[in-house]
Amino acid sequence: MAGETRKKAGKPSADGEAEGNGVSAASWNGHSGVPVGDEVASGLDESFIYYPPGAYTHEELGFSGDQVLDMYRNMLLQRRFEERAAQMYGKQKIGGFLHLYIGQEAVSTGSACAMEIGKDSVITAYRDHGLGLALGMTPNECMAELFGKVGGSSRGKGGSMHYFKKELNFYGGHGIVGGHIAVGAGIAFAHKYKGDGGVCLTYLGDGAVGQGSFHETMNLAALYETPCVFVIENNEYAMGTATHRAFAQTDFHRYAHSYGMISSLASGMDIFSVYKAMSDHIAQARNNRPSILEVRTYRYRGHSMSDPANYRTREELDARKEEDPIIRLKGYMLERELSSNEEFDAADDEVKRIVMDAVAFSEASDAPPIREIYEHVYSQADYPFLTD
Amino acid sequence: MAGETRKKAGKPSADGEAEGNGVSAASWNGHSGVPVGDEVASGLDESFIYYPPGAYTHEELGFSGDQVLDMYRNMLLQRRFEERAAQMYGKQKIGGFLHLYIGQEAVSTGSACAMEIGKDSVITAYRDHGLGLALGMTPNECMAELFGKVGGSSRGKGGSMHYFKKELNFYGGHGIVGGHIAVGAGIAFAHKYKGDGGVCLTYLGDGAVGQGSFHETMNLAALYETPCVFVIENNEYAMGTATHRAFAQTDFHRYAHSYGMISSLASGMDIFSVYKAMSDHIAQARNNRPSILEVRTYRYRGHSMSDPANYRTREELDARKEEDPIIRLKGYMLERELSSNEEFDAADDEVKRIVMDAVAFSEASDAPPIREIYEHVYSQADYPFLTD
Amino acid sequence: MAVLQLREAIRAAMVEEMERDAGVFLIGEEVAEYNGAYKVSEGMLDRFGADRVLDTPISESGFSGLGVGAAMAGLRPIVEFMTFNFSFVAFDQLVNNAAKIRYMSGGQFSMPIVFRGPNGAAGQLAATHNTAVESLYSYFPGLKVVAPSNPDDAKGLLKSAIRDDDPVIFLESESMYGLKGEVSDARDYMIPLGKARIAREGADVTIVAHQKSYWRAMEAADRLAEAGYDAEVVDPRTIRPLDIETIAASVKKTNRLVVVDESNPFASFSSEVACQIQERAFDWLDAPVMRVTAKDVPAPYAKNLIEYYMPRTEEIVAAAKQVLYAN
Amino acid sequence: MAVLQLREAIRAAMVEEMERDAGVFLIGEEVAEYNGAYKVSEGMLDRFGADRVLDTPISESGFSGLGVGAAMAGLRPIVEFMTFNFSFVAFDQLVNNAAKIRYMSGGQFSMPIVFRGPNGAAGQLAATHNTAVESLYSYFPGLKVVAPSNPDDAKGLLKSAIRDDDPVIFLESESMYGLKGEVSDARDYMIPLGKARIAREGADVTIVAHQKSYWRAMEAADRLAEAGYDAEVVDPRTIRPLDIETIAASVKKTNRLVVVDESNPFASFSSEVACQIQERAFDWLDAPVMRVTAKDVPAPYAKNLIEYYMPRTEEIVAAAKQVLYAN
Ligand SMILES: Cc1ncc(C[n+]2csc(CCOP(=O)(O)OP(=O)(O)O)c2C)c(N)n1
Ligand SMILES: Cc1ncc(C[n+]2csc(CCOP(=O)(O)OP(=O)(O)O)c2C)c(N)n1
Ligand SMILES: [Mg+2]
Ligand SMILES: [Mg+2]
Repeated sequence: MAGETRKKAGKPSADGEAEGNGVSAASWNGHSGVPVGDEVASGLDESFIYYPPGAYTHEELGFSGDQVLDMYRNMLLQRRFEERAAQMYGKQKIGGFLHLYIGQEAVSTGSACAMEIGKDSVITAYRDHGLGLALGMTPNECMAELFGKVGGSSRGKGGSMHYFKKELNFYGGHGIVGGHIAVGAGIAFAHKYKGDGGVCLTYLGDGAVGQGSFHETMNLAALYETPCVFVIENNEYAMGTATHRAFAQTDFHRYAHSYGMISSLASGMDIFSVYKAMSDHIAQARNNRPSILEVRTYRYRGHSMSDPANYRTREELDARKEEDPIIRLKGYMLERELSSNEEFDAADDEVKRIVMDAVAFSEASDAPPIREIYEHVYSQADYPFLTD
Repeated sequence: MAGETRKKAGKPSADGEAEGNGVSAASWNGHSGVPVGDEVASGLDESFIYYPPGAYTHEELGFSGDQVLDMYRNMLLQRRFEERAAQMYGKQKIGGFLHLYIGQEAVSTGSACAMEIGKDSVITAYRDHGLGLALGMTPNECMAELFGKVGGSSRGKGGSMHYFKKELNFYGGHGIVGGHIAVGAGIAFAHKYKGDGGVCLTYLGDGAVGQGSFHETMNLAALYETPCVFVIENNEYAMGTATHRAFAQTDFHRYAHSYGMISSLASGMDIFSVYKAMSDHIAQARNNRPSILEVRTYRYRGHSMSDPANYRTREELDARKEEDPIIRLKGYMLERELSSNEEFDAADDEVKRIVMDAVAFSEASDAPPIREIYEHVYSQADYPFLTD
Repeated sequence: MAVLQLREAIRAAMVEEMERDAGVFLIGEEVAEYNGAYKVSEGMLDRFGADRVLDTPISESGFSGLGVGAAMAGLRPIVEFMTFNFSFVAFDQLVNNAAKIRYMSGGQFSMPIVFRGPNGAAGQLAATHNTAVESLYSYFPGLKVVAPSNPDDAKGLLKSAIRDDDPVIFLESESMYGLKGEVSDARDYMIPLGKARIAREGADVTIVAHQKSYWRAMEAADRLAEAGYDAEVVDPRTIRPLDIETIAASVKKTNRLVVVDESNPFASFSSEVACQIQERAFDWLDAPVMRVTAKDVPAPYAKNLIEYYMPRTEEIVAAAKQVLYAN
Repeated sequence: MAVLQLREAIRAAMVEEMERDAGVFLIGEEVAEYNGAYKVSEGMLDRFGADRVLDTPISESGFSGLGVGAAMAGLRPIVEFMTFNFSFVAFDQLVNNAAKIRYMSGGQFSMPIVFRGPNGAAGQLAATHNTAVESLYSYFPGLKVVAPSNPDDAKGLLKSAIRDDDPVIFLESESMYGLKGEVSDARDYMIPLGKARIAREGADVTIVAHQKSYWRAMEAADRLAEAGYDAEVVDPRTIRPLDIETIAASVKKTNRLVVVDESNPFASFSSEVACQIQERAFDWLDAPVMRVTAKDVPAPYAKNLIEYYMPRTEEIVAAAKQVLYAN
């Protein structure tokens, strides 16, 4: 296993630390053996693990054909759910911001397969439908939340950006870019504090790496050795900004070295690559080794519904659609005869029906009663709000 | 020259960027030649330059004996000034926080010698007396500021933490840890924008590296190629926290690699090492190459006047005092017969007199008139303050 | 005069000032190649080039601080927040550095910087994306806070803000960017900061309201007129410094005041106006100052809830009738 | 009862709650090995070990966010800011995450977290280290804000805050840490949040004041008594929710109100009290509500200026005499 080839454990600079300043005080008194003014090679382990697409088979990973079909169905559910949500947005059944995950489904589903749902925790940003559905939130509660109805997961208070599901240890759904990264480290901290064996998967976009909270959290997580995997979903853009226009150095997994953390680079278009990488990283996290996993993916839609995505070419988009994680998995399965076309058709129909049901459920669900505006602000039941 | 041995120019990851994601999309289709799941060596240039103590002579660096004596005198001025300030603090002539720079004087004086004062800019945190005096602020205005008198550099409004001197391009003196780092990048940005050829030296402590603003600023500076040198004065402690207790990875110069920036490690106890490193880094900055220079130094006093510094041993402190930058330079000069004991005595007397004069000046200077409380809040002369 | 959208008026102010002064530049997320998240800066990259119209990484604290440094060094940065909700990760830069460096340096360094972007609620954006920030920033001496309600004011006030040597928090409104109005095209059209505007004269009750709330107040004034009450509407335009003289003069005429403010109520702009007016016009007030604000809760997502959350015209009418003892 | 310093009372509350509930932990800069920058947490590392008393890097945003996550996951973090001035680099974590996650999740996640540390001015610390933050945080629905004025209240309120399932901003005072007072040692000594305390009864004028200002107000009351005026002093103790009932009842008795608050004046706690009281007790007020606050400027360094900057006893006396028409 790739994970076993790692030579690193804990903090690689631990030796330096013992001497205080890394270079010991004593060595400063006179020449220290290093040629003056010369370049010095870094003593850090700068390696990373690479999980390319097409490198793993389901047998190697221990999946049955049925399990692979489940993966397919789960990715498809996210896709169809969001396509329908986009349509409902057009009909003004849904308001506010709607950020679609379409194209990134291998990341959510691959992760969900690698973790122990209910024991482990997940937190992400506003592009949260895919992870919510992959973890097992119902399409009904997800769609109703978009509709702003009481049947929604947050009773209509949160909307698209704020899916939460406590029973599934799904900690949201957060709108301030970078604002949830440290929260993820805190959830991981709690797993360790309680000794419950769980780990926290913290997802963030490439754009979020620009925030100071990223740096603070990596250092804190590494220092406290919290059981956390930081998954950077690098979909190449933050709104209209391509990574190379926002970062002086765009290999995000490499930031790990500043914190003595382990890191990998995986394909986000191949669910098996995601699964394998996540499994390895989760295993590290269970030993209190936090890490950074950069996943290279792509979003097919605009940033949000109002974004025509003029910052990329048709050709680029088309090229990336060639890698579509759902089509790719279907191709894999057909090639290996894991499922028949009939089975795919049945899965498609089932998913379509589930999504239509979710729409019907959401239409039928009530808008929250006005008095609920004062509920869930405080746990205190008799909080004296200022009301006129 | 060490600077010339650098092989790096601009952003080392520029090649990767051209392909968008660093690893090109095409390479994902099938195995990319890299052994699956294996460790991959970092493609980044992880080297740094090393400026140890005792490696440079004044002749090599082009200094005359008189100039070296000036350096000595300047460091001594800072030392005596602060010793006297501490005494005045004890007498309650000075209030608030007083953070002494004692032990770190080679950094300020070495820097001041390497830069073009008036053309280049400087910004630092609250431990700012040393840099202020090294840049040419008068001991009178510096001491009077500590006394909270109108004769002070900020007319008594700023105090110890907030030295500023516009004519010297000294931008302060800032109290929020990490809060001034981005400001430094902005000053450098303005140098480039105006094309005036100046660079900005931004000083920060080891503790400030923990703040997110450090990360945001390094990326911004590298991305915009601002003419800035970020000098990390690693004095091993942030208040009572030794670096290894706050950072998972304590070689601060190595953070530069995350941003494709050049970096060095220099001794802060040898003024020649500081001078050489600063000169090289300033030369890079003049070509719009921002960089990180980590200087290893030590503060002999507590963090502030109220800190007994129980977190370190007497032995540690004594060992570090062996490296005292002032004694070290004096030893160098005596050994090479650059100055006689008489000249040192004269210098000592002169410095002592200057500092006593500064105290006398400060005593004599008036407290600011009460109406000045409303001055300098706004440039607008008739701003309508809320007054009762 | 030309009819411009609010976004166009803001752009016009920036363009004119950038043409006039080479030290003015615009920096923020998506302001350049994307032409602005809300198209405020459309075309400005083409016009001024990448040295003066700069896209940033998502690093509000970093680029705000960069702006502060550039301002200290003599440039005149315009820092755009995609929305002011995101200024909270840069809060320290605004309230400590921008607001206080002039003071701490004894007046040595000026701070000619403008932070601008949309403020307050913009529909179903939920709790973190709907915060009104005027109360928070106006708390800090050292800052100026401007909040125009129409394109003409926006242009005149923004030009003043850009030329001002003090840091200005310039608050726009996402849901008003498309609002059209006559805008002066005089090159030196400047509206001084700190001067309120009497938008509608009336004798019976004063309504103070800015930005979006201003439009609700004007609607309420129409409805009150139908009911036979003559409301005076004062648009403060600048929150700090506040033109309390103009408001107080109005109240001394009408003897009644309603403050409309989409801030949450506690320790807010509306509290301040009520506090100052009861102090300055105590003997003239025939009823307590009433306020109509956003509800005392975080902003909810659901359509019906967020509509209820915001100050509504009928609430203003009701408050006015209450101070008129007309119920 | 024992006589404790304020810092000891705070420590006692933390120690007792940590002994009672294994989910309570303390995190912040220098809280462990250094025993606290102001020695509030002295001895706690030895007592509870490094898993429950944690030193942090200088990363306020990071460790505040970590606290938020831990609270969501069921722990009860006490996050210490060395001073609340430094909370401004963590502002977003407090006002968006801590304050709003319960709401956005439709009540799924509680937020049992306390952020505590010194608030407001502490002498010649200059502009960035002397900010009073109660007005800013109390603006946000979702937060509770507590500001005790004496050791006993501090202990009882902090214990309530730690057991509270809502996020509490608990404001202490650097210059009051050495203040001594009788403190209850009952293990379950809890003072409910949101209840004001009538510290001194009087018939002529009400003075509302918390924390340091409370002590100035008590001095002023003594001086007023010498001049023949009987002041009632109300210590709100909790800023949000504010016990306006108690204040209003007092004003209905005395017909006069002075609010003392070391916040800067604009859009502050004092504005809010004045606003609410003129609304609730309009017919009882014989004079406008007056306030005595920090001056409308950043905090200066010089000794004479910072002394003038702060609300002073003689200003309170003068304000009280003014509302008493005694000048
Ligand atoms: C602090 C903050 N700044 C700006 C925004 C506006 N914004 C929302 S999403 C986004 C882009 C984020 O990109 P990335 O992290 O790559 O995630 P992706 O959208 O690609 O999933 C921006 C700038 C925000 N929500 N919060
Ligand atoms: C944001 C913020 N947090 C905490 C503090 C309190 N504080 C002042 S100095 C300091 C230590 C800084 O250490 P370092 O950066 O290494 O600088 P040094 O004091 O060693 O020069 C701390 C924690 C502060 N001023 N600002
Ligand atoms: Mg992205
Ligand atoms: Mg240090």
